[in-house]
Amino acid sequence: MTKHDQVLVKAQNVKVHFPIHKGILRRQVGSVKAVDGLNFEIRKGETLGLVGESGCGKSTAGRAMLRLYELTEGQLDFEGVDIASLDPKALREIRPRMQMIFQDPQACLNPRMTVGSIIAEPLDEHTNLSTEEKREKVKSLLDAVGMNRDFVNRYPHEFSGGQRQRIGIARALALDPDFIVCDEPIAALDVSIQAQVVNLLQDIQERMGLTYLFISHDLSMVRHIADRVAVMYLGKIVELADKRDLYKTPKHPYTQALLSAVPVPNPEVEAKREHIVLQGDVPSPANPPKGCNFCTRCPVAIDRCRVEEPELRELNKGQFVACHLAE
Amino acid sequence: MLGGRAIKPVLDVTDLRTVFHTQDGTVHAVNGISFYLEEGELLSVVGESGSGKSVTMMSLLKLLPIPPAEIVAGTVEFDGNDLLKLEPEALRQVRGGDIGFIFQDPMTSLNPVFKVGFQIMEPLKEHLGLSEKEARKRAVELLELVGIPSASDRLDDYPHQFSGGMRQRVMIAIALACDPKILIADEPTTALDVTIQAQIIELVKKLRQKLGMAIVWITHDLGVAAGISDRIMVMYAGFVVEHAKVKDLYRRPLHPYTRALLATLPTDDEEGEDRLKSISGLPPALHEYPNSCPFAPRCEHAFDRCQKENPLLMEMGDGHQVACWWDVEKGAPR
Amino acid sequence: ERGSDGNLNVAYWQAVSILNPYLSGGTKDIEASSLILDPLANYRPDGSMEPALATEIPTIENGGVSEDLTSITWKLRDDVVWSDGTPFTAADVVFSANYCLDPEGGCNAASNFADVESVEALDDHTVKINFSVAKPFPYGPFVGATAPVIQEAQFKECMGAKAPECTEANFGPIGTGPFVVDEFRANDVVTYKANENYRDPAQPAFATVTLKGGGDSAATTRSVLETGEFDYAWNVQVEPEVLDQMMAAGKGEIISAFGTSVERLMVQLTNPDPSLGDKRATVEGGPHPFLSDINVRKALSMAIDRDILVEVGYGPNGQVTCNVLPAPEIYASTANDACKTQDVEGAKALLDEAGWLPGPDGVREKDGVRLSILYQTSTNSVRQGTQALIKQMWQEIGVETELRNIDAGVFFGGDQSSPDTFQKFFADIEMYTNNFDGTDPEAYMGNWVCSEIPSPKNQWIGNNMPRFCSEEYDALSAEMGQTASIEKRSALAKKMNDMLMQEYVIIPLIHRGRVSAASNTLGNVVLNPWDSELAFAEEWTRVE
Amino acid sequence: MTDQAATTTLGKPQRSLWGDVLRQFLKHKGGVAGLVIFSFILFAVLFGPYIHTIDPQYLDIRNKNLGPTWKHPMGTDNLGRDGLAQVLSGGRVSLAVGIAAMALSLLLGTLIGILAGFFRKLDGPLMRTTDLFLALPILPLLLVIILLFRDTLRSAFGPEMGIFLLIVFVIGITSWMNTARIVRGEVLAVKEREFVLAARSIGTGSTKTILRHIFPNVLSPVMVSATLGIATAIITESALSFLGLGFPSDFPTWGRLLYDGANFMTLNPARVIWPGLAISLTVLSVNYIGDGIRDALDPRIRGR
Amino acid sequence: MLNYTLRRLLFAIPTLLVISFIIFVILDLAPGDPTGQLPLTIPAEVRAKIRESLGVGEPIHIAYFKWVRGFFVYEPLYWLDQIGITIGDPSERARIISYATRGPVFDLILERIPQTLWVVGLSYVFGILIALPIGVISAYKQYSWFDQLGTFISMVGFSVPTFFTGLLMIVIFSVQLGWFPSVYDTTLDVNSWDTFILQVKQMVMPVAVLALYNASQISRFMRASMLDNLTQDYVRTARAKGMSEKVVVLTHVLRNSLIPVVTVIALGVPTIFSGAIITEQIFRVNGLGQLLIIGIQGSDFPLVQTLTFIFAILIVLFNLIADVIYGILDPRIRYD
Ligand SMILES: Nc1ncnc2c1ncn2[C@@H]1O[C@H](COP(=O)(O)OP(=O)(O)OP(=O)(O)O)[C@@H](O)[C@H]1O
Ligand SMILES: Nc1ncnc2c1ncn2[C@@H]1O[C@H](COP(=O)(O)OP(=O)(O)OP(=O)(O)O)[C@@H](O)[C@H]1O
Ligand SMILES: [Mg+2]
Ligand SMILES: [Mg+2]
Repeated sequence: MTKHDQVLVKAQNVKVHFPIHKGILRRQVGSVKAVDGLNFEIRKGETLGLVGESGCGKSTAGRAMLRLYELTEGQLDFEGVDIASLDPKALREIRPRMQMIFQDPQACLNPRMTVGSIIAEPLDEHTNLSTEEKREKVKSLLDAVGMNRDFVNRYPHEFSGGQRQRIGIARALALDPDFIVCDEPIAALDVSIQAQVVNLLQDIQERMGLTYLFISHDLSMVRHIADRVAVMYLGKIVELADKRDLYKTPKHPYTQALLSAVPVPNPEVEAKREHIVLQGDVPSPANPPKGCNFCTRCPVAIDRCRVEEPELRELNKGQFVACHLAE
Repeated sequence: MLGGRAIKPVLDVTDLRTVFHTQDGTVHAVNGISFYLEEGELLSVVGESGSGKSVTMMSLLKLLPIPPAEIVAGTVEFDGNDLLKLEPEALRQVRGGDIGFIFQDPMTSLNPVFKVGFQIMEPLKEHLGLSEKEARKRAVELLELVGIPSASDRLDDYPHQFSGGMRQRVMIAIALACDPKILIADEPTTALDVTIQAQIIELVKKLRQKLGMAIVWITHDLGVAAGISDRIMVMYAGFVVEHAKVKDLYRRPLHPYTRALLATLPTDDEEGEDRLKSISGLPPALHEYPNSCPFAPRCEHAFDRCQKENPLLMEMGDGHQVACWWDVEKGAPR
Repeated sequence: ERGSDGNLNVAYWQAVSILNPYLSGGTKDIEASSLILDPLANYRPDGSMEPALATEIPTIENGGVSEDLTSITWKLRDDVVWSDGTPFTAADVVFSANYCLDPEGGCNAASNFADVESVEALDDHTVKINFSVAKPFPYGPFVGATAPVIQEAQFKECMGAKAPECTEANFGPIGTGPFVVDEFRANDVVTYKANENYRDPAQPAFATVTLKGGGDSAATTRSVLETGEFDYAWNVQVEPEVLDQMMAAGKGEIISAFGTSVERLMVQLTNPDPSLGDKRATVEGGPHPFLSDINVRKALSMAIDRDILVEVGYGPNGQVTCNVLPAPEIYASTANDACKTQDVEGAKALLDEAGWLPGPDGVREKDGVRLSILYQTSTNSVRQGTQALIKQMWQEIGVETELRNIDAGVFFGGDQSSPDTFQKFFADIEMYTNNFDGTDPEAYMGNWVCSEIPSPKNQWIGNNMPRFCSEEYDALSAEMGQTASIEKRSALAKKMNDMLMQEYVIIPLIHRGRVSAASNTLGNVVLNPWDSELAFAEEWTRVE
Repeated sequence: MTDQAATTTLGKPQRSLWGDVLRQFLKHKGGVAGLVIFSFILFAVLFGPYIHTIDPQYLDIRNKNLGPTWKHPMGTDNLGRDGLAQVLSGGRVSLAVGIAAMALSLLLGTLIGILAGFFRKLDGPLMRTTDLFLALPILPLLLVIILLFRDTLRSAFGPEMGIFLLIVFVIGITSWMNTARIVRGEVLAVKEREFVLAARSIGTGSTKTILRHIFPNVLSPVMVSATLGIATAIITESALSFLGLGFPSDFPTWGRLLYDGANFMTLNPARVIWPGLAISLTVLSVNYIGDGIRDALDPRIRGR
Repeated sequence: MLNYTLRRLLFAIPTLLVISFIIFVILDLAPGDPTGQLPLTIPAEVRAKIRESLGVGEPIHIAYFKWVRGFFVYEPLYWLDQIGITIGDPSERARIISYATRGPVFDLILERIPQTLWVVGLSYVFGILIALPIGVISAYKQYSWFDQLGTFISMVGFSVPTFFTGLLMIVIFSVQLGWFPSVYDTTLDVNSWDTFILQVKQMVMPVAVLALYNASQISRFMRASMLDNLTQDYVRTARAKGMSEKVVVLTHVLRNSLIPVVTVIALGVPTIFSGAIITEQIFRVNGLGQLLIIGIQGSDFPLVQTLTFIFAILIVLFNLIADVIYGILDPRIRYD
């Protein structure tokens, strides 16, 4: 693990709350606590997986990492610079170093721009390259993501999902970033294509020494690509560990349930597996339960869980859990 | 077709072909598909997006927009009738009455402006002729059946007040409303979270035991299919390329496509290889009826026969059928 | 017999907004109220006066008008009662005069009462009106529908500033006329019923009247001539061929009569150049660059074929005229009749002679001044037709014309802030119709004295649109004010008319008839150009 | 199959967005029919006067109210003006006014709609402004505008051009509100699409985001407004002439011809039929063109 | 929802005040003069007197203040009076008086409401009733001959001005056939079958002309909205439940499609009161539109100001109503 020693991104108590206004005077009466106090670090060159159910705040967290949302609270160091408090100009300077890949390859590409201009947009914004140089750069980026150079003049709708996702990746790579937030980059793709994209992401990471925050709800894919995995539930990290530890010895009951819910493509195994089926739905982040966020669905919850909020504590080396019961 | 069919199937589809007439020409979405469904069994249909899974199932009940769709050939035998030749009125009785349908996207498949209760009660009143009160009672039962707490209160809620998982349960409740003989579930869990997906799968398993209906389960998740099905049918480009009992298929996949699909999945012991196996290339555009193997361009085993002749399903024993000229087990053409 | 002929349907394309003529000078309002209110005397369709509430017309001969022309004494009928049954007396007449004379009331008929010093009731049925100056024509007050008698009892509380607030009285005056208001919807419709107390027991023949307003002239005409829904349509302004076609339906007739209305061109003698700023179109701004040349003005008049204007726009309801004062007969000059024939060649020769020579584009010019005219009038399809015709006629003699039409409300509105009023006359030529009330032209001819020139100094108030100023003319006008004899007055009027004509500061085009449409089933209808068209509606009958 | 697919796509000549739009448009039967008719009308009013050379303002009193003859295929009016010449030259004005006023109204509507939709802070004020404009009394407003600007424009651009600008301005400024409402709604939706977020993550500024990402994606509803806008502008112009606020009275436009001819409807039907037909055909063809363009611009349809 | 409505109403007040002031300024700037309609024979001095007695030419802030006081204080008090609640001294009240009629503007307006509602309102209702089925069928059978014809007719209906269609109708049905009167009788009192028939007869033509115009617009919206919804997933669900086509289209799709259309319809309601000027003129319906046009032509400043401001209130109000209806019809929308 020597290659992953330097910390690139460090989140300290990051909170993103979306205000809820009500009443005749639209006074703020509460907030959606989409992300409610994240603490973690991402080391240079590693891939941190971020998993959790829909609506638990993964995308919000990812976007907050790039300060696409203003933080309600907390500090976000990128190579020691707190980007949460940067002014717009300085922020713009630093933007090229951190990029994002989106979930829906259809929606994240402007349907009325050619592939060439989509990929060139970051270059337009941040470099003074000549048209010729830009074209060259775009072509080399297309090469890098394994697409035909002749596609520059085509439109997104003329491509398959996987190809579109490659275009999105090429755009993210255009400015040679250090850090990429991948917000469910394969969720919208077909099984047969997912592998292509994941492989591509890994290739690029190796070639360019990138750091990924890989958001996904596909636990098996995260296991494949990530070095460490964070499990989120209702705006909070409930468990953060090296992937081996996490998959082998999940400590948090939620992680356990999550893992057991993943179907295994093997009828024999599947028939014998014990599933922990959680009851009910994720509570609304606008109105989280008292105590532990997971207490409403937790199969092993005790009274303490309903009163006291568990801290994220380091259980074993590198394995952090937020549960009173974990040991 | 399949050897050793003991009981008469509830549903028997032969040589179903469906095309779409579009501005850019005809799309051959379903190209001669035959399958059957026996009482109480669960048939999974897997295949990547666009392989014709949904169109096949919707063709059965003519739920496709006609035009542009056209069912050009085939018979769908159900209850002694050919559904494709049924009068619209009679077909309506089958829809929702004898065959229930669950669709992929619970977010959009419920009508946003009607109360959930109304939407559940609609088929009850239509097919079973229940009165408002009876229908309401039954609707409560159904919601309880699919595990929605305080069901009677929630009847008067609108779909948007439900979470995705709950909406999908409502969809299931609607499909089950009239005690159908067959339930067709078109990717019912794809849009849901794993934990919710587990809930739904659990629910379906339970219902199957309780109600004993035959189920067609469309999915592209081989894991899900492995857990619940009796038989699996793999589709590619509007064809059935492989068909087998579930254990058979996972133990001994015979079609290169099935094998490739299984190989793309990340394995438990990821220590093994660093990269996933992937299927290169794209599924074919279905602009003409193929007279070569549609998988040939992406197939590592393709040889000249594959370019010339489209393989038909071949029986490999014990109901295991495959449509391929290459024998993967022997590593030689058949 | 009273009330035997059922309902009379009358269509006015301008809707009636008030039934008190003193508060609205609008013709439609005055005529609508003339069914209810009577003056002391009316003008008959032939221009003669007929006593209404008076027993006779006072003259110098019968002693009703004083020798020094400063007072007139009316004898009132003693058998008249108001429609509410109370008797009509001299006090009502005195009240009516005071009502209008009240400076805060904003009386529209104030000009009828011009120079009235006092009005006194000599007894219950005699009224004397005293003037501050000699009035050769003392029939302004209480003659004609503009100045009728209103009931003191009803309007007592409505003097001066309070006048507008008496909505009930203004919307339903009690009168001595043949009808009383049944229902009044302002700007829409008035329904009347016969006045039970009308002085002639046999009149009116109609039991009820409906006076509907709105639509346009063609539509109201159609409803009489083609669909027969109405019996009478006021003020027909429709192209002759359309009218002919409507009449072909055989349901009604066009009736017309010639009053004093003349459609004329006013010639701008001062300079309307916008660059002059405040001095624009004033005497101070200097003379007009080319219209100050009488040859140009004359040529413009000569170039016009008035016959065609009549034929295209007016048909039988217009006559070519060469006078701004075409009627009554005794005032009509014949000195200018040459204008009746178009003389293009003569006009061209005149311009050539005066040094206005055709430029490269055919437009005449002299010393860099082009004969390019801005010609404005109010919006009205017949006027726009006339404009187009005249434009082409002028084009033939090498004069270029730009047409402009302005919303009538703005054009005639006299709003200080608008550049488009006919008084400001920020154009070279403007066209409109004017006439005078009654039969006496004194005030009318007084419009063109120097002091009537509109300018910023008098807030653009004044009627001398051409900005014509001649001492001689002013003297004639003053003389007329002192002359009583009809012959002498007529000679003076003709002389003034001829002066204006020969200076070509006013170019008369058409003597316009008043035109209305009457159903074939309506009897005894004669168009009255001198008074309200409905002034004698009590005589109308239904015929089969 | 991949190779096959690749070669077919590569074999095709390079395409551009507009090329695609055109290709798709040409497949839309109604759109093409509309385009043909509209081009015909445009062609006729542009070049017709060179073929049919009678001066539309020439009064031939001796030949008034004629029915169709060889010399006057559409007859003459009550002042003897040639019907065909008037319809042709009226068409120039009506179409110019229609197109220019529509363009102005679209410009305003789109601008305000985009600003209101994109910047939350501006939303309230701009939408209230829209309410204000909806509530303004058009007629008095017109009178004021004409009062204030007519002479200036007349001296700057000459009488006809001046009035033209004025009318275009007036129609434009009083008809943008619907477009603004529609565009705003659309922008609110587009703004939430991920590609806008993507642009933000790149660091694209607001102006560029609007120009590059928002505007092209609200083009379809704008096109629909445009087609309706031409029609309304042509009709509004006729209402203005009718109120005496439009062009000089001897200056034909379709609306004015129709209005002036209305009373002569039974006497000389040609006077209403032709201008009426011209307006209707224009509106109809523009509408179908609009349908075609909308479909062609829609990537969902085009993508299939 | 209630909160939302209240908040919007609260914001509407300053908006409306600003609107009223701007209208006031515009009218003040507008050329024209209430004495413009008087015959030319009335001398200028008399005109000046009349103007003075009307209060024309007062400084704008005073005039505005008087109007605002009249509109917001005296008029409401007067109407309260009429229903028997007297506050303050009734004789003190300066109601808003029209220049032309010298009568209270509100009385004039009130007199016009019946015919406006009867003719213009009914034509709107008919327009909607015609438009909805046409829109539904056109969309359900997209590109069928019915759809093509519907498109064609609605475009023609939209593009031919009402002054033309109105006149054409009069020429055919009043002049040639004599079926219907060309003039609307506002005094007709419907109290028997015969008068009812008369009323219907006189309404036929104006209502038809306006309904055609309204229907052509609304049917386009309806069609577009139906097309959007017909391809939605829930339609398939309804069919899969075995619902008949009638139920699918007329219950499931229609209800959803109506949501945007209803708001469009609500937004169109204010135009009922102001929008039919030309048609009113042609058939002499003399409703609010005609009142406005007369007011403008006669420079009847208080009348125009009051009427336009009432229209402005309606516009703002119906904008709000449209939004609220949207919220009510669409359970997904929750304003708060
Ligand atoms: N702009 C916003 N305003 C208000 N609430 C928001 C906003 N964006 C997200 N939320 C809320 O914050 C919570 C977290 O949303 P987020 O999109 O981060 O979830 P997620 O984990 O990415 O879910 P998914 O897997 O569905 O993408 C959700 O409840 C969501 O409704
Ligand atoms: N309305 C339509 N018009 C034209 N082609 C269609 C239409 N609906 C489906 N198709 C085509 O039919 C083929 C089969 O589609 P189908 O929806 O059955 O795929 P699927 O296997 O269900 O995929 P998914 O997993 O994405 O649901 C696809 O190629 C698709 O493009
Ligand atoms: Mg997300
Ligand atoms: Mg599908």
